[in-house]
Amino acid sequence: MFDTVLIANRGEIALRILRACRDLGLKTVAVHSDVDADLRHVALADQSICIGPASSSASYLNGAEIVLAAQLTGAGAIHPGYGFLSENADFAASVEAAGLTFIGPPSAAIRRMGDKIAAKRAMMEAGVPCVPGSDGVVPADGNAIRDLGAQVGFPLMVKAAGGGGGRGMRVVRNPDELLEAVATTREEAGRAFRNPDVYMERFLARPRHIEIQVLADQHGSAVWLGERDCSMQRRHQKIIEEAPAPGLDRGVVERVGELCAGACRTIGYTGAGTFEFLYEDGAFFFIEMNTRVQVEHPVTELVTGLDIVREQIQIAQGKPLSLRQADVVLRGHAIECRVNAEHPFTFTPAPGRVERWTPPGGPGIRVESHLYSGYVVPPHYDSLVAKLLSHGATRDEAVARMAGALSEIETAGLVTNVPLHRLLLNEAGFVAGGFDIHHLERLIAGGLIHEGGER
Amino acid sequence: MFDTVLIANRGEIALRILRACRDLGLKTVAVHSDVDADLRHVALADQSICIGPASSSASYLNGAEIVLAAQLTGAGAIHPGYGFLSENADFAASVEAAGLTFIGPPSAAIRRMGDKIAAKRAMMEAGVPCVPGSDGVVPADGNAIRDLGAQVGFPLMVKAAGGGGGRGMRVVRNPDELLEAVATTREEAGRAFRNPDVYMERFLARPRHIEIQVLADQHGSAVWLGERDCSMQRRHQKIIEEAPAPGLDRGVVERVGELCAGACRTIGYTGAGTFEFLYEDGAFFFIEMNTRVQVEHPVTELVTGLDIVREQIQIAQGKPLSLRQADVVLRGHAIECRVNAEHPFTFTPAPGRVERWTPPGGPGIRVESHLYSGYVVPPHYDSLVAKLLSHGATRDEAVARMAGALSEIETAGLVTNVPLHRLLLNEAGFVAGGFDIHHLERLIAGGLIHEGGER
Amino acid sequence: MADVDLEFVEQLIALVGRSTISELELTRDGWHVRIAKAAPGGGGGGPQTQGAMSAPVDPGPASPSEPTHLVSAGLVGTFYRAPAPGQPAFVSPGDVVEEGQTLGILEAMKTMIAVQADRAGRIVAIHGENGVPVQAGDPLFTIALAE
Amino acid sequence: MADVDLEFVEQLIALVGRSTISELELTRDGWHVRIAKAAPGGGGGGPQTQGAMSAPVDPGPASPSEPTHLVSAGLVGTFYRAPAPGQPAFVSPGDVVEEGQTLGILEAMKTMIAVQADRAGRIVAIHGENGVPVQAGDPLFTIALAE
Repeated sequence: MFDTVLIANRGEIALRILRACRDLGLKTVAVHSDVDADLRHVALADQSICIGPASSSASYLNGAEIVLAAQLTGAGAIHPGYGFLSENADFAASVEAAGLTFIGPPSAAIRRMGDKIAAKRAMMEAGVPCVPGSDGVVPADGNAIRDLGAQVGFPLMVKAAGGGGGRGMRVVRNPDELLEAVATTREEAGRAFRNPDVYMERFLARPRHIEIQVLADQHGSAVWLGERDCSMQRRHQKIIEEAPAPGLDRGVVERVGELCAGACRTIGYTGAGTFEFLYEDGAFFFIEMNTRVQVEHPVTELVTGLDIVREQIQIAQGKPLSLRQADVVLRGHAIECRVNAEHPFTFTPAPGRVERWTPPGGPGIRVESHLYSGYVVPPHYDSLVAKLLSHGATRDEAVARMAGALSEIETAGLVTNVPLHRLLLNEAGFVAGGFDIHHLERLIAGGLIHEGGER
Repeated sequence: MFDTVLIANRGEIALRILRACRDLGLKTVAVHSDVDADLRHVALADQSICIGPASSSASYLNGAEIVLAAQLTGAGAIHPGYGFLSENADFAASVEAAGLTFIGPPSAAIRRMGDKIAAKRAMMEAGVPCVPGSDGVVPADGNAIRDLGAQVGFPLMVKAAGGGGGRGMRVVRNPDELLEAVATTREEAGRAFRNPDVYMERFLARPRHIEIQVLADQHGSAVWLGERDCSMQRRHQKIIEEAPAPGLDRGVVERVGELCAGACRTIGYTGAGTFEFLYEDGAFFFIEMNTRVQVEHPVTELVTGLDIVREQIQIAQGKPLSLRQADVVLRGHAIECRVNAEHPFTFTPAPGRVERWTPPGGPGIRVESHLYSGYVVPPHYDSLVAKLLSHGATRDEAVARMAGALSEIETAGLVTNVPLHRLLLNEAGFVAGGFDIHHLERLIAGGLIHEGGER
Repeated sequence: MADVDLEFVEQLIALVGRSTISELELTRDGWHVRIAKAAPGGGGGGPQTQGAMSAPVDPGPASPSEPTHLVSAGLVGTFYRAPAPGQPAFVSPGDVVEEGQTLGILEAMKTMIAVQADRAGRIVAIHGENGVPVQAGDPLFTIALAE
Repeated sequence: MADVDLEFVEQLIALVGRSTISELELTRDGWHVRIAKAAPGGGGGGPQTQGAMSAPVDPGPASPSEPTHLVSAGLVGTFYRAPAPGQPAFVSPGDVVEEGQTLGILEAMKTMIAVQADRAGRIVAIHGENGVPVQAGDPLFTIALAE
């Protein structure tokens, strides 16, 4: 069994993984690009190694170099975090081929869930409710496409089999636009994902984004850890997440949760994973599975008291799950605000130096961040610089605590979206809870930002 | 009912009180000495006002000035925090007389519990187990003193009625020393506390310090929130606290807890309070009551999920307790390490500038601190600069998380006792749990610090 | 004066303070700032800070009397002259551009931001190489303004 | 010149004052400002920083040839010459002291720390007033060493 974990990521999630390894008594290796030598987890890791220049493709996406780094440093396992190579089946396979442990599901499961058509078919077989649609690849023939479109109904979405996370999709509002939309999406998908296959799904008008967190071990056990509501989004990017989802029928959530845990067993899934659903009018519709730890995993940790990254590592060590479904007890309510280094109202990226970083603290506040006073946020990577989390006995308490945390956080010198979060925490729709995934964009179109000003 | 709270304290507890007020939608007034204008809570408060020079006696102990500040700023209530005027019955009475709300018990309850002989008598009447002793003031007559000493048994302690918190006490090992010890303690007590009364108590050889947290409202309801083990002490100063206390018979704890809650009702106590006990051979012995919020209150918050400072404020608002005893459910284990600006091994104070403050974060970590990068810790006040708290499902998990937090905390430029905490978190007695109040001093005498070195 | 950002000047001063350079001059949208550091012992001047402010303002083929306008990088990032590898550049020297026309792309934090002409005119110089990192304020294009 | 904001210039001056730079020049819409900092050593000299190092080392009654030793404050705090208010001072000028003898008290963070003679000799000067704040390194006592 491995005693050293190579962290193949950067920023807050790299620090999060380091903390989980440390608590388990495992040693850590930080691999980093040349501009990332001053990252917090690099300073704290037992070993660190530079694997290339700033450009991700030459460093954090360079799988061969990362496997080599693991071999050089004696790391028996690689944790990919999220993004970068975390859902790259070829990388997972190369780690397996090198005789190392990939901390995540088997490469075959990543590959299957990465193909959105195959994933959907697997879910339908497992009885997980899906968005009604083409049930497979859209055919080449124009008439067949038109028939399928009429069957699915308009508006509908044309989606790339290789897409995901909001990329490679197009809304079609009436039959006349269908053929061209299919052709364009195919062409783009071929270029972007090297897979031109597309499928169709009914377009839901005002869905919420609800997802189910699962853990599955190598011994056939799987549990689900409640749901998260991630409906506060802009351009498919989540910005606030919470658990549990307000106003849901707990019986319905439980049935879907059990189906997700069951699906892990039928598809041979192991590790941590998330089943993403659209939710409308009391019904869940599967859209895709994320075969990795997610940015928003801590909200589930706060309400369950579990350490998901630790569980992930222990599953990879071959250990059985430390808990059964009956041990999963939700307590209170948790909220996460993603703090990005970007202009709060124009959304342009804003890398730069944080002269003084004073995170919030106090009861019910958790901070996940690699920032420190004097750290320079480089322009080469994702703009996420901190995750603020609040936990309270009730949603109101969690909201009040988050509003407090946002009022005291200090990121002097760095432009962040904290002012946007401050607006949202006081916005009537957010305070009420249960808004749909278009809520934020409607607010923006309605002048929220203009009113919020730039104080 | 008040809508503005004046915070009559400084440092981490002032920030803690500000956060609780903010979560309740109350406005805050920060009063501060002239060297404390840059304190974190002063920047965050709705109003701030300088009440005098650095010397505590001219600022934070100047009750008249503080009441005046409340009247000037329209604050309807005063929160005294801990230390300073928090257990000063005259101050509480002057707040009451000014028609303001003192966030704490009635001044009469403070006065009664401040007299350790009266407090002990009240506890005995309420059925709370006490250390066997003189059951009242030691008489003037030498023979009577000798008889009393023989009755209590040696070794015994002579303690000042006006003392507390480790001040005004003297161990007497044999009868020959008794008369002189009584005379000396009386003289010192008269000078220090303006009350020469002393009493005797049996001296316990290897007691643990266990305390019970209570909350009592103005409507006759009182609950106890579990216990804390504060046995890691040096010169009566607590340095690590935890909840629950390892290895105790839960039935015994529950009986004592119920007695404490009952005692609140019989003595007319309201607000938050702590009954301090020595614990030896399975038995509890009351030593004193703290009639205020304590430094270590957050460990109880972590295991109960409650906000004690908020409850305190709501009780002062006249609200009934938000919970019954059956709602108090302990979950997991919590530890607090007090980070002091002092040399970790010589214990000399070390005020100064913290060039960079990077608090730890991640799952199960809570930080209570007023530090920020560039803050100058002044030499005039207590050396406590941060409280690190960890929470885990088990004590082992809480210990592992605290050890991790201590390994990553950064206080560049400032000398703190973090290195001592790092040693202690790995020390066999601490890891096992259940050590007595002399444990740390035995470790120091045994060369712990010498071995720990100064790296 | 209102649009000179004091915070920006402060950051620049901090930058100079941290660096080994002795002097920094910056021209941006009609304002100009020069920051000089105390000469300890008076001389030498260490190596330039990497990347920052290194691209000289190339006067290009504008005739001496022609008024010009500088389009600078609005933020730190990677500068691209074409929408994708292998595709033609958005503009080349000599091209006449309209106000609002896209001249290039800045990539920062996985986001593509169009660099647009804020004045109409003729491109007389392109200061940034394709694919190179640029700092906020670095000159990218010089436009000779139409009279 | 009408739009030159005096407050803005004042802020710039403050900015230069706080920074390590020696000079700042700013040009905007036809006006220009240059702010230069006085060279240190070149006269002027502002007020001393408050509190610190203010007690002069009084040579006291030591004879010119006598070797002396300085006892300084080990940390920042409040200096007391007596164990409690109203009590006599630990030592006075002229007193002969032994190594290890308590000369005074420093109070810092609610802790009383004894100031001890680290050499034997005769007190020739006491530099700190009773009850005044002192900085680490401030001189407290001068001891004329026994030959």
